[in-house]
Amino acid sequence: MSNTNGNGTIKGITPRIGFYICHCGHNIAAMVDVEKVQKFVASLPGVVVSRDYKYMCSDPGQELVQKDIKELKLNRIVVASCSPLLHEHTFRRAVEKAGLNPFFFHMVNIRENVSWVTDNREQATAKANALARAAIQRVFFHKSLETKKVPINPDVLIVGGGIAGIHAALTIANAGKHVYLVEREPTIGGHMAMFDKTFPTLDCAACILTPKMSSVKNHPNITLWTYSEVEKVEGFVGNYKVNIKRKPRYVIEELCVGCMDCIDACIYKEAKYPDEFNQGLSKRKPIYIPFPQATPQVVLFDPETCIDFKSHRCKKTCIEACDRKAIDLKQVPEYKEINVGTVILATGFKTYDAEKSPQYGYKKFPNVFTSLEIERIVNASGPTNGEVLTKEGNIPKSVGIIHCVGSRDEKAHKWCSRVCCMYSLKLAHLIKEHTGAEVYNFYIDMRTPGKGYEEFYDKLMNEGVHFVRGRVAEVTDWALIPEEEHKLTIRVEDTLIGVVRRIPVDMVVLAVGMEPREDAQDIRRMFNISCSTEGFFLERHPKLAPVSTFTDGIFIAGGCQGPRDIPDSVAQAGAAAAEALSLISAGSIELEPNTASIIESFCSGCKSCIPLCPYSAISFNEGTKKAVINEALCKGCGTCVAACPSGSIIQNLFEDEQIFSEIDGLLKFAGIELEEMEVVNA
Amino acid sequence: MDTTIDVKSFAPNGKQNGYNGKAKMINRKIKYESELSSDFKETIAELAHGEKLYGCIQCGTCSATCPVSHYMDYTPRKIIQMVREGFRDDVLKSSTVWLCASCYSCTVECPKGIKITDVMYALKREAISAGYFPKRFPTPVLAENFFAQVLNNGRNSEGPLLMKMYMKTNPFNALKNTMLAFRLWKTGRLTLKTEHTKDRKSLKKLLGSIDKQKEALAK
Amino acid sequence: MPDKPKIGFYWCASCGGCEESVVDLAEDIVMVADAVDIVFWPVAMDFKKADVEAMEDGSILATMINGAIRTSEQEEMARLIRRKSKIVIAYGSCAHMGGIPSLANEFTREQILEYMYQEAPSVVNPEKTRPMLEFKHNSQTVTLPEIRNLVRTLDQVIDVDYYLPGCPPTPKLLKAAVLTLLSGEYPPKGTVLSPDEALCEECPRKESKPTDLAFKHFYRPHQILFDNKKCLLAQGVVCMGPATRAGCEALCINGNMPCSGCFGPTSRVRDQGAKILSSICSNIDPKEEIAIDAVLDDIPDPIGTFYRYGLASSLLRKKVMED
Amino acid sequence: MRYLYYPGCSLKSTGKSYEESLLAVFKALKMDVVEINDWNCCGATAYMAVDETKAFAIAARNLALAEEQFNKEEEIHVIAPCSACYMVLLKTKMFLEQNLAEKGRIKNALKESGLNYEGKVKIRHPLDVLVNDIGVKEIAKAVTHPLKGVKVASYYGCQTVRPYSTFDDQREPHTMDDITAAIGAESVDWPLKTRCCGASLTGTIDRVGLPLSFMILKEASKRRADVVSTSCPLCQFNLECYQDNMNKQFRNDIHIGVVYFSQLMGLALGIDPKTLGMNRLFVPPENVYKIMKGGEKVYV
Amino acid sequence: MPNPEKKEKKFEPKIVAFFCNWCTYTAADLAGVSRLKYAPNVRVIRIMCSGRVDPQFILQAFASGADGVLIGGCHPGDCHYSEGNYKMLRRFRLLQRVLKVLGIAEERCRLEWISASEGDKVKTVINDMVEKVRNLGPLSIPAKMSDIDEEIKELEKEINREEVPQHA
Repeated sequence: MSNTNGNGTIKGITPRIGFYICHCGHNIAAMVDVEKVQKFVASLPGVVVSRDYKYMCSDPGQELVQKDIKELKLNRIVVASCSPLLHEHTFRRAVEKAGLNPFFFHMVNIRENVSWVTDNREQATAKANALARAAIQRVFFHKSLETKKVPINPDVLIVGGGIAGIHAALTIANAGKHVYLVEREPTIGGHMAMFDKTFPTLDCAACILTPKMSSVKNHPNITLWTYSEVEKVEGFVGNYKVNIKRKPRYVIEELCVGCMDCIDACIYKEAKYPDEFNQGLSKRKPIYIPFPQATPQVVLFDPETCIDFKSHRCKKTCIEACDRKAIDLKQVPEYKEINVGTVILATGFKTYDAEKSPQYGYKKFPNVFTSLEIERIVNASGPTNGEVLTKEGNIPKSVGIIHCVGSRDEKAHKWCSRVCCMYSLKLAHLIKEHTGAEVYNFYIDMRTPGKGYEEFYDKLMNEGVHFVRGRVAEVTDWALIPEEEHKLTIRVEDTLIGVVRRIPVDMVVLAVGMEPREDAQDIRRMFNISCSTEGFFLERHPKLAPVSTFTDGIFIAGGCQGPRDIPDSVAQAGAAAAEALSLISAGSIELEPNTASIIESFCSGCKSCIPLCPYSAISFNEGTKKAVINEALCKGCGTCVAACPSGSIIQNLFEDEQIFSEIDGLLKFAGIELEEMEVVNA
Repeated sequence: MDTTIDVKSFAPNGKQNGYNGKAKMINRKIKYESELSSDFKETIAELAHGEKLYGCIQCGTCSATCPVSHYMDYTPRKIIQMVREGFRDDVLKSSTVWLCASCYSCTVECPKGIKITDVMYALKREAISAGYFPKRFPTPVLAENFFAQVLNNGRNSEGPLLMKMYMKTNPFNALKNTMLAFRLWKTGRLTLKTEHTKDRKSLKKLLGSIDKQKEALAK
Repeated sequence: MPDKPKIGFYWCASCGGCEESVVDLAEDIVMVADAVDIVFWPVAMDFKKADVEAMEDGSILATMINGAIRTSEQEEMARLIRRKSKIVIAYGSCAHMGGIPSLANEFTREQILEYMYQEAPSVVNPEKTRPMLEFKHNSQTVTLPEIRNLVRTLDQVIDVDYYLPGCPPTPKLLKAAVLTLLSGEYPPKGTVLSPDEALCEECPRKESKPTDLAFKHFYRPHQILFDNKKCLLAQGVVCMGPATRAGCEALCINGNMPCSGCFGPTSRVRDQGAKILSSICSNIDPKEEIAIDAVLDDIPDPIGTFYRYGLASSLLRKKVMED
Repeated sequence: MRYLYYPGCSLKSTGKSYEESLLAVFKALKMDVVEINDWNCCGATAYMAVDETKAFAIAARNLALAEEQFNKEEEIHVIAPCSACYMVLLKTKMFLEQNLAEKGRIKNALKESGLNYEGKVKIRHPLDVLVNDIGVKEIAKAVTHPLKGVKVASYYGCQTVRPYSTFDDQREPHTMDDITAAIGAESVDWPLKTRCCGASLTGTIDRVGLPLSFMILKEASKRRADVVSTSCPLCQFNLECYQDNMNKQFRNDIHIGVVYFSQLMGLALGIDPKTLGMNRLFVPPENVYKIMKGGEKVYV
Repeated sequence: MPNPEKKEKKFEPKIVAFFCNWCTYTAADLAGVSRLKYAPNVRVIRIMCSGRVDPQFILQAFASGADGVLIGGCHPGDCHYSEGNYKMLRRFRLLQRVLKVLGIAEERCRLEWISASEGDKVKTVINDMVEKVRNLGPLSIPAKMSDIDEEIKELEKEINREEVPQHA
């Protein structure tokens, strides 16, 4: 039962194969003997022409193929170059332009799979030979296929209302498309809303962010749902069905005008509970508004702390105080179902939990703060009205800022969080400005790559801030000499001098790094995308598709993709918006024709395949008593094909015979290769 | 060959120049690549079972956490850099290697997971085999005596061990500690008796086999 | 009757059931006997090898060989018949796919002989005597055929033109085959003379098969009482029907037993066992390895279950002896 | 569960009272503990510096002996009370698991001397066994003379909790403090729990070693500790026996009892101080005795 | 057919891998981009989902001369097509039992979950598998089959030789 017959014809068609191997400059040619592969393939049955070329993906490279198709009447094309994930489309388009069905093309990956991962030229060449042979055998069985187009629903869902989500929402809304912006917290604004000033220009964060927040609220094309979470996502590019849960605020959003009379009227005269927005450094009441510029300006109840939710015995003075009757303590979660064509995930990041690095004494010593806490402390609307004070209420005379807390550390996170150097410089400036204290920056490497960033560093050095190059080993209350008594002592090697120093300070600021949110994995599962090793969302290509994901129609922007600062987040949000808009304005997207289909005359109607389809694309035709695949629903995984017990389902591009011949091609050759290797080694 | 210059001729106390140690304050602080040992880092990485030392970011956490780094001529961080760059002789002659108390705090704190204590052990072994350790420096002497004692007896006897060490390095110190020894003896915490395991033969075989295997490996 | 086409029957490693099935043609056998001249049929008539050797090459129109090939004698005869016949038909599962005899490919020849002549509980053989290939007695040499290392399908030894599947093939299929031969309109070489779709197509219980099987248990026929109307897979019984060629008209199922796959796979499938395995396993309910394994424990002999008739023609053909 | 006990050289000489008190406590807690037959020196710190393979071989001999002593089915837990022994045995075990070539070499050598090592042994520190196997609840139940009012500075030293051990936090260990609480005493919060005492240097380069010990004792006194509790014979010897030298060198007057945690446990379990080897101490923990007798503490 | 003696000296296992497009194939690309070096013995066939792996492919690979087969899919719960990897896992569990009975060591057929970010796992899995299969030695089913098939070729020769004198 052989699959290819000796004379190299299949069902009456004589294949005329063209094989092209790419040098990719030195990327492939340095490790794979390109000429040898080219000659080897030339000797295989069915191969009419075999060529090597410096850059196959270049215009002249593509023209080479097109010329051969026309002149040599080629009907099958194999290109051995990089990963098909990178250039398969390029070559298919080239083949199509030459008048051949693009699916008579097959690509061999000899860069990512061979030259870059092998350190022996003979072995790499042998492997490339085997892969090329397999492709030649496989391409015999390729068929002419048509691509399918699906329409794109123009509505966009944006998850996350930080600066990235806000910017993406406004960009798309301004382009005239409808946006659903879903935010988990009661207000949009994200981390940026907590910051005091922004580096390096020292603009007030609120001054530049608040106008954008209110634009979002007022934009006719934006449906803003705060205090809401995505529960379920179904469908595929162009047509996602999303279920959203709107958590109860116990205040009717449409009626509340944010007058805060209810807050004043609360039976708690004093605020009692830690205020999340101020990092727990101040208190709020059970009914509250996160911060004065919160958007929307709607109060909400915290049922955990409100007496009425616990005992039902409150006098409910808040309800009486509301003229507009906006308070509804019986509110229940509301569920929305929306249809969108594309999604932008801008779910943001989380700061490193400094308690995981106990050597710095966070939570152990009251005067050790995280950078986010200091942002609130230096902020005029923060818990101390902008006064920088120690827990004892004194103005600190010396402050140490420790960089890289949780970053560049195998025990915490290996990566550099990119923003800490710059924000530490900013905080150093602000603390010095507010207190006149001696400020020490303890850094491993100062990383200021950005427009105006190095100049900002320069400015700080001139302001007299201390820079000690060394990673702090410990913050301790262990005093060795009198001047260290009642202070926190920082032990560090000043590596530029080569001496261990003990520096007593009144306040320590931990420049905590950025990490993925705890539920990043849940979100990525819901949207069917991947995370990279460290847990941030994985982009389709680090350079060429930085805001796309492996799932069509899902884009990512901001801190959820990796540590980045405000300008980069905004730029990325713009890019994601542009990607979404480009899909919308194309109106439709072409899908790979790798769908499965059932050959009706062969199907026995055993129904084995029907429950296997995750998209319910297979149904049973009661008339013919056979199974039928709805190709519009099929996503092309091939599970049903592998499971069909009578071999009656075929998957385009991955037919059984194609794969069998690929296997044979890989292996039959292996024997020859061993002999060849022996010759080489002898 | 005429074009090569003997770098030693540039030494401040070399005969070619006139300083002759008169200007002791002035120390030569230049290294030529030819003075460095390019395979030193591989040797140490292998001996210390880890190539992670190549990834040192020179943050100085090891030095800052080390309880004795302020006595060292080079801090542990510097030692790592010197190892990486092939400053073989300087490293092996340094006091750092012998001051390391093996408390492992650097190993625990290193953000790059470098097993610095093991690097120090590797350097100790390398220094001993290169004959670089200071003759009257007690630590290597202690180590060698300890080694000999365990080889012969299987166990260590603290009394005789310390006696021997003091005699070899600094007999004066032994006198200083006589009082301490006496009190220990009085409270039953020290004897001059030599401890040993019963089956010393099997121990000899064990160690002999290691020697044999090493010889075979060397061949 | 010089005009009548010549037909032969031969048996190799088989149980004899195939021969029996010829007789099952009942009154039709008369029709066959009228239409053809049976020139060679050791089970029914007295023929010697020399008689066949004496025939002219290609003088027989068609010979139906049943049984797998496991001895040198069977090989020799198969080759001889091949030379003498224009058409060779592999008749029945054993010739077609190795059949039950090919389950011997799970063992080595040595293991089999050792068991047969030494270890089997009914054997008393302290001298460990084994049959000898050659034995001299009274200056005469007596020989025995050699048992081969491997049980083979017929087409692994000689060129086969058509296959008549089944254990045994049904009279209906045999009759159709004979009629085809007589008609002179031959199907393409290599054709299996049975419909090329799975048995479910003609199964009387097809209607009762649910869409979602989600196996939590498997049962062997002796473990439960079957509902005689309901799809057997739906009752947790491994039925090979979905991966087996139709043509038998669901004989076993009509007898309230699951299909065991004697008709072999459809033409699109290379390995029947692998295919039914894939289909059944994909539909197992649990997702955790341990739970999956617990369900699979209900299939104690996967080879005997999925490769009952086809081990010799499966992709691996036999147990691999690693050095 | 049965335990094997590996004393190491120190517990037979300078650390005699560690052995005495530990075995007394084990007995009081009804633990089944047997000493390893014919054990040898663990190889320790200094040995590692001379010949690593031999150091590992000699340590592995003890592990092989342990396996020989207990049958194959049993879990083999070896209690190594000395920090250095504990760390070296643990390191050897881990090293042999990771470095297969070296493992082969050492297995060969063991075979030649008639032993075999499978890798089944678990190395345990007494603190680990007491807190995680016996449990603080059981210990508290057995207490007859709670050390109420005694302030204890738990001093773990370096090699007990790092770098290979996993039974406690490497930076902020707590097992000894858990035991302190279980016997009714109070832990002093101090930052020097795991700071090196300089034991390996005090004997050789006392100029470097002594200050390390001194700083530890100074901070313990400053934080009003009545006694320093240790889990390592070298630490105990170093911190206790050199107190005179320290006072002379640093012109100070420190007198603070440095005892084994097992001695404090023993006192709380009502064991006679002599059985616990308290008579061997140079600096008796006066404040502990005073509080136990219901007297007032005196700070020097 | 290479000389079997020679082959043993430098046995380089031949391993066929089926990598799912979304996770493991992407991870292999990442390994390439990160220039992680690994054994060249594994040849990858790209499929859309591990659920596409038909047990026939695995058997065919062995029958055609593979010494090992590696299947790479998304981690459980992470399948791009939601559950294809579970389907493969179930088949794999039973196929392993079949292979075992048919004398193919467990280490020769391996199913691994490798997500798109785990480039280093591609490297470690491949190196580990190559090492394990190398230790097992060649499986070489085609060679073994042709050795066994020699026995029937012998007879053929014999018949051709004997026929003339016997019946002449």
